[in-house]
Amino acid sequence: MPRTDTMLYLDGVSVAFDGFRAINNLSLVLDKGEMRAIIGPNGAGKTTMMDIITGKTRPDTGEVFFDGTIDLTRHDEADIAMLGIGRKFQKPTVFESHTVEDNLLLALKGKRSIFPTLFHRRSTLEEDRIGEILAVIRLEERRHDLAENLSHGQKQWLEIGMLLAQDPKLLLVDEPVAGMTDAETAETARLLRDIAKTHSVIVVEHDMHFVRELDVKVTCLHEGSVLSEGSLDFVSADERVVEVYLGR
Amino acid sequence: MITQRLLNALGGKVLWVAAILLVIAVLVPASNLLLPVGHPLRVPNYMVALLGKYLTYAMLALALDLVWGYVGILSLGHGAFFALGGYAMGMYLMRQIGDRGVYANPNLPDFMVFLNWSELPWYWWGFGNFWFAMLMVMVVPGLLAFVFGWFAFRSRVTGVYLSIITQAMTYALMLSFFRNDMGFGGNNGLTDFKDILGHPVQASATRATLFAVTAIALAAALLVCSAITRSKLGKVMVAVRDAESRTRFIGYRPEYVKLFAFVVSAITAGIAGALYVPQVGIINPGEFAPANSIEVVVWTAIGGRGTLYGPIIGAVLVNYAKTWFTGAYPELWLFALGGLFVAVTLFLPKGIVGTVGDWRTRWRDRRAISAAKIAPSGTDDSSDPPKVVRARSADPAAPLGASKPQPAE
Amino acid sequence: MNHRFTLKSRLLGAAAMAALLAQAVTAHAQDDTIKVGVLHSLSGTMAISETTLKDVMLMLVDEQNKKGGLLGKQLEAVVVDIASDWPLAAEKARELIEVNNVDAVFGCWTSVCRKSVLPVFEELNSLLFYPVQYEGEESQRNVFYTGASPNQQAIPAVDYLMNEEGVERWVLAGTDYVYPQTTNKILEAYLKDKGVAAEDIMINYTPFGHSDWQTIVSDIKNFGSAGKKTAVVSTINGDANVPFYRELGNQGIAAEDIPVVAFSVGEEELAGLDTTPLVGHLSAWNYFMSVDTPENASFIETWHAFIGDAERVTNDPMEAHYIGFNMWAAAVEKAGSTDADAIIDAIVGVEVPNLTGGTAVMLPNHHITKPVLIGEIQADGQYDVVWETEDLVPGDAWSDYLPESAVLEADWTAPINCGNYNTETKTCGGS
Amino acid sequence: MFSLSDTPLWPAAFRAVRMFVLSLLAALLLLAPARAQSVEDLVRQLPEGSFSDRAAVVSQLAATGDARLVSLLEALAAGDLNVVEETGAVVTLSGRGDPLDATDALTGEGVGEVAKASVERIRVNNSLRRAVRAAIGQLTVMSPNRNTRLSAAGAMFQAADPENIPLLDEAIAQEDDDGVRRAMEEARAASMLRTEASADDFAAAVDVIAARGGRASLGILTSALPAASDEARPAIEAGIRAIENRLALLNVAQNVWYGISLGSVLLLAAIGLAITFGVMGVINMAHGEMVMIGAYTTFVVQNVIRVSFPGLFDWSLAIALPAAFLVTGLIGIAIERGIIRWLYGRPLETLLATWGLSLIIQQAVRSIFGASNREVGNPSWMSGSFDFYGIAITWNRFWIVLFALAVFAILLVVMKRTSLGLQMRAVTQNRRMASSMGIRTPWVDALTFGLGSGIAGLAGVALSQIDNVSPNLGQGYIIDSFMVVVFGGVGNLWGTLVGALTLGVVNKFLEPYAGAVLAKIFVLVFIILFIQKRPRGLFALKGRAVEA
Repeated sequence: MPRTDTMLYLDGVSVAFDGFRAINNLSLVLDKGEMRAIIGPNGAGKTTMMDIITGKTRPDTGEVFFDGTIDLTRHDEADIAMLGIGRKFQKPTVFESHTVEDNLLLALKGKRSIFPTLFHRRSTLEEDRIGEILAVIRLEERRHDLAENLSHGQKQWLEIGMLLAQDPKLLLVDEPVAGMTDAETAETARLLRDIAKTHSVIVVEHDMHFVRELDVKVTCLHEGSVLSEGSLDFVSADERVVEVYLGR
Repeated sequence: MITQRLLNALGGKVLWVAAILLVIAVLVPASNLLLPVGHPLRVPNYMVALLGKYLTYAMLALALDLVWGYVGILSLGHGAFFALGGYAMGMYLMRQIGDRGVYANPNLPDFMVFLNWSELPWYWWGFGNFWFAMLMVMVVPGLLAFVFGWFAFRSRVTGVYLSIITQAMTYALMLSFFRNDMGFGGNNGLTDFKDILGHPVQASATRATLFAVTAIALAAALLVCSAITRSKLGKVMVAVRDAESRTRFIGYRPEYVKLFAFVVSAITAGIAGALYVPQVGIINPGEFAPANSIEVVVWTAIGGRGTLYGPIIGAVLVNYAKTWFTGAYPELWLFALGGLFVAVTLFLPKGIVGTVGDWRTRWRDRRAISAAKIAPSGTDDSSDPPKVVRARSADPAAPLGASKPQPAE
Repeated sequence: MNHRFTLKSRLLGAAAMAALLAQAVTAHAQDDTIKVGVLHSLSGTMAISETTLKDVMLMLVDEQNKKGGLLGKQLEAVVVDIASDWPLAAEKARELIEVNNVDAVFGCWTSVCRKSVLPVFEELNSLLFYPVQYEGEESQRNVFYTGASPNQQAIPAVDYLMNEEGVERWVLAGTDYVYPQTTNKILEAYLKDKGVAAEDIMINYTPFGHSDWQTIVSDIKNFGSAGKKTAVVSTINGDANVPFYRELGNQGIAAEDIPVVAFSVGEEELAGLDTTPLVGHLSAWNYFMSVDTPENASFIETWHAFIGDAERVTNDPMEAHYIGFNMWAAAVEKAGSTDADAIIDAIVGVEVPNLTGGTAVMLPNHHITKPVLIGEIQADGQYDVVWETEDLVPGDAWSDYLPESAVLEADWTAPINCGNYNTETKTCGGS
Repeated sequence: MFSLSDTPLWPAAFRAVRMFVLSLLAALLLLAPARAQSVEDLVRQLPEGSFSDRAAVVSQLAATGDARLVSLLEALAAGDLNVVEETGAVVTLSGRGDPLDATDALTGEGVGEVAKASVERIRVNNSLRRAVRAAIGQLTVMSPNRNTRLSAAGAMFQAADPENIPLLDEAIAQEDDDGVRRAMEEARAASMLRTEASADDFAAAVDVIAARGGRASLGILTSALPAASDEARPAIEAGIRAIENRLALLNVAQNVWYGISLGSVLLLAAIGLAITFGVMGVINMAHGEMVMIGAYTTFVVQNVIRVSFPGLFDWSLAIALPAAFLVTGLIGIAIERGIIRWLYGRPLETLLATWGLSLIIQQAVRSIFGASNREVGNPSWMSGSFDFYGIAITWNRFWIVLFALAVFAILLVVMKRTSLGLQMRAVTQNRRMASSMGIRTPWVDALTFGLGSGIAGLAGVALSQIDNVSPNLGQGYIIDSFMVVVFGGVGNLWGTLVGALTLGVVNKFLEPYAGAVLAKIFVLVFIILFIQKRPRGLFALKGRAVEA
């Protein structure tokens, strides 16, 4: 498959911290419009991979391309966010001393430089968009509450809402259902499937029930490289995967 | 409705504080100049000078609050910007002395004459011109803040490291200005001023005018800072304070946000310094001392950071206490000041304003609960809740950015 | 919403009013004493030197009251702390004069303190007695300089080294501020005048509170090993002296080889160190505690009784306060008033005994006459006077060795009435 | 030094030879009629006249060669000689109170009691002391005691008086100790260079001096240059160049040593902070005050020793060390329990609280001990210097370097090898995990802070030996300490060590070129720039471990 047709293209990526190889010759390709689930035990390199894609960590070697042509290793976090990659962190990070509404406002697609932001006036278009997103993440009632007062699950949703507000081409979602009730988990899966209709998504998750509900192609990472890739059934049948998860 | 909008845009309480400042700007000079000496309501000359000094300190604290309270940059070197603004003003005032110095040298200030300088160094050129000097009052601190911030914020120097290097900056500047070879009067600094814009600095009318200008400048600075913090950029600033890397991942550049706030803050501090110098009559390198900058942090913390008007209250209160103690109980002054810091950090982590705000919120919540018991809620909620929320969001919920759960960084 | 803000504004207003009232009340609480302001740093970096001077002032006021006060009134000392913060000094000076209504102020140590309060004394027409040796180049109508000017300390000391010790090579070491810079400028001009070559003069400046003297002491050692008799003229300030002398002692620079003559080191500074390795190093002052006169003995006795510690030393600035206070008291008696203008007229020419067996006269330039004493440090932390001027030296406000100031003269009596009278153009500059 | 206790040990033969030589010399000198005065007469002239007149008397006394004069001259230099006003007798005094016992300074015989008021001390100044030193050199150059002869030769080298040449020739002829003979030859050469000696003698003297090396030799050669004949000139110039080359090399070594010494002072000041700030994250602005309290503890300990156990003075620092550690450590624990523990996780607030605390401590010390400097003495083993291949190394600096390294090593062992250190690191890395593993975290916090403060107290003991003991002592070091810790990398003891030494050496290499003030400014600017390059200091931990 030619690189130019991909949404995300990682080839031979390695990175080491103080001699520890967190990512080891990792190659991964995501098609446009695809949703991919990534699993792997602790320390498999999932978060580091996200860091590389979002520009937080620079790889020692290897190629990282976004949207076929953009070399991500040449850009920093803010650039990459503006190029259209949104990220949700493992630990929900919303702006706690802002209201739910302001959180979304800050994330809304728009100019990010200083003076336009300083003289920004909220348009009706933005009001509508915030309303829509609030409806999607079911936080209409809490619109004017401070984010710090939300429950854990609501914070996760708010963060997803912020991703939506950014309207990225690619969403990186790190453990979206950690700490959620079963009902919330199911709801989140539904939400992500909805999102995936119009965006490319990478979901990192431990919760196998959730991954099953997503019903997408799965990549299992181990020690910084791809161990196995395919449908969840295929991957979970892979002996190496079983070995890694259950220990030797 | 328009006033209501304006009130919201600028922040209700802030507007009131600004209004009070404007009233003071008129009343104090009027009472000082118009009432006869000995009249019980007359503000004595001494008080005018003192209050003027407090207000410049308040402006410095306000400047610090913009970066510390809203962007989470704890600058331990803000005194440097204040002092640089002061030096720019001092240089103008020195040039105004002209040939009335003790050596009657028309070109050189006295201290250069007796150290055998033969000509005015190039960096003194132009300071005879008021407008140039006023420009420099803003440009010099602003430029230093820009250069310093450009490097520091882009290199992602944060937290304690940033605080310590701001301290190193002001310390290095202090040592430099102490050097006589720098051409700023060394340890003695700049003093013995005569005129400002043709008016003798020691005349009551000049003093009263300077006081009024200071109060108005402080009110203006307060309104500008308020407008900034209430804009979308202000929200980004708070976002940077609480979760810097998160803002980066949604496309903002925290380094520029910080740089903007830092430069605006430095310019405000520089203006405060420029207003300070003609009122106290001297500027010397002691203003760069790291301890002075720490004291500014303390005023801000005591008043309540992240509130804009809190630091103003803090600066005035602490300095009034200093005036009183150093006169009434000179031996106890440091015990009182030190004890105050410890007590405030332990018992009033949000400062005076934050704590009073907490009490009020609690009281209102209680009243709201009891009211809710009586009447079903929701009749005119449509306009009220946002305001309540805004009022709260202006107070940082927790004392410091660092206490927040920080994202992985 | 509105009532909250009015409450706040009321609170603020009330606080401001309370502050104003408090000031007004103190301002009107006049009683029947003559008030003397004491303006010294009791905290911060300068407290180390100035606290003693505050105590001396309290003692002098106390003694005067025992003698029946002045003009039939008791004296009252008003002490404030300027906390080594110079703008605060100006604020406190204003407070003393305007709020406490003091009739004279005794205070300041550093030049910057004096410079910062000067405009206040000028504006409010009050009196300041400044007790510390300083760089000169100043004479102000409202200020009386009871410490030494450079011609009362630096130049005689250099003369002594040149004539008695045969010094040919000079290290001028000082802290980087105005007093050492000016003094060294004057000395450099003076030495060159006396035929010392430029390469035989080394000038070195260090920051305040400098504590690592290894390099500089070894530089001095190197400079001193060029085969010519070398001496160090030290204008190193306060705190930096102890580590400097320790390093000197430890690097084995004996006074016989390279003597150090200091202008800012007195008994009080030596109290902080073991002087055995420093025996023979010199200081130039106008007073030493070891001076054997009845006046001095009684002064020391009174001091020890007042402070309740027989180990406490006395020093030159203390004597300056003693002289200044007595001069002011004599002028008050002479003028029959504490009014500043009356005192300024009356005090010129007033003679009071100093502690070294002579008399101090207030000169028209507001400086006083002083003997110059050169003392060598002894093992007990005291000085042994090895040389003194035969006559009293009148304090010179404007140095004759700086080109711009050589033509200036200060005279606060009619008809000149000017602090910087140009003897060439016959005009009074800067007014 | 010459001392009376040596007297009974003198072999009779030696004494005889010595007397013979001395009287011979005396006889020679007596040929000059102006000097034909008795020793007694000359001694009586000592109290009179100007210092320069009296210096001349001292030279005449030395010329008599009378051995009794040595102790008299030593007493004169020490300022112990007195003159009885009525009789004009020159005496030394002993005893306490009034009257005092007087002893004839020349004969050493008691002359009864004298009232304090009836005697006057004979004043000395530097030029007189210099004359006395030279005179003692002349008088003791034949002493049977090797060290006395050596110091006599040293004194004569410094005096470089041509009149000493015959005496030195004599002494060299009978000297059998190589070291002393060399010193005497050097003294002779130095004297020779001040004469109109023959070209050969002159050249030989230049060689001797050039071989000696060092600053003093350089000075002698330089001052000999203008008067030298054309033939002698090239030799002198070559000698000067040789010495200068060697000195240039030494200069580098000396700067390194000064840098290490300054660095070790910084290390001492900063290392406690590396614990409280670096390991615990408390921005401890009261750290300097802990150092100050350590110094005051030394003062108190020395005072107690001076009053009660004067014999123990040389041990005072050894006693002060544990005392200072305990005092500051306990204060540190009290601070941690009382204030800091409420502020964990709010590092910038600890800054405010501890700064307030530092003001309180400073003012408290000022109230208790007074605002002025307090005297802390150097024990004898901390005074003076020794020569290390031409570099003068002062003992106090030397011991402080060793002490700083020792404190560093001990701290390293405590942190790495003891269970307390293990618990400290565990608590600071993951408080919740540590406490769930049964570590009493509050206790460990208090001990850690106590340890950091205690080490600051130890630093105070050392700093009392080189700096002022005043309430401001701590303030002078606090900023430098923070710079060192931040420069080295927070949380890394090795970083603090390397940081302190680097800053010390950099500072000392800049100082000769830029001056002390600019050197300090450059170092600060350097730190600011360095932090831009490495925002977490020299020895920053890398990777995700830091970010957790």
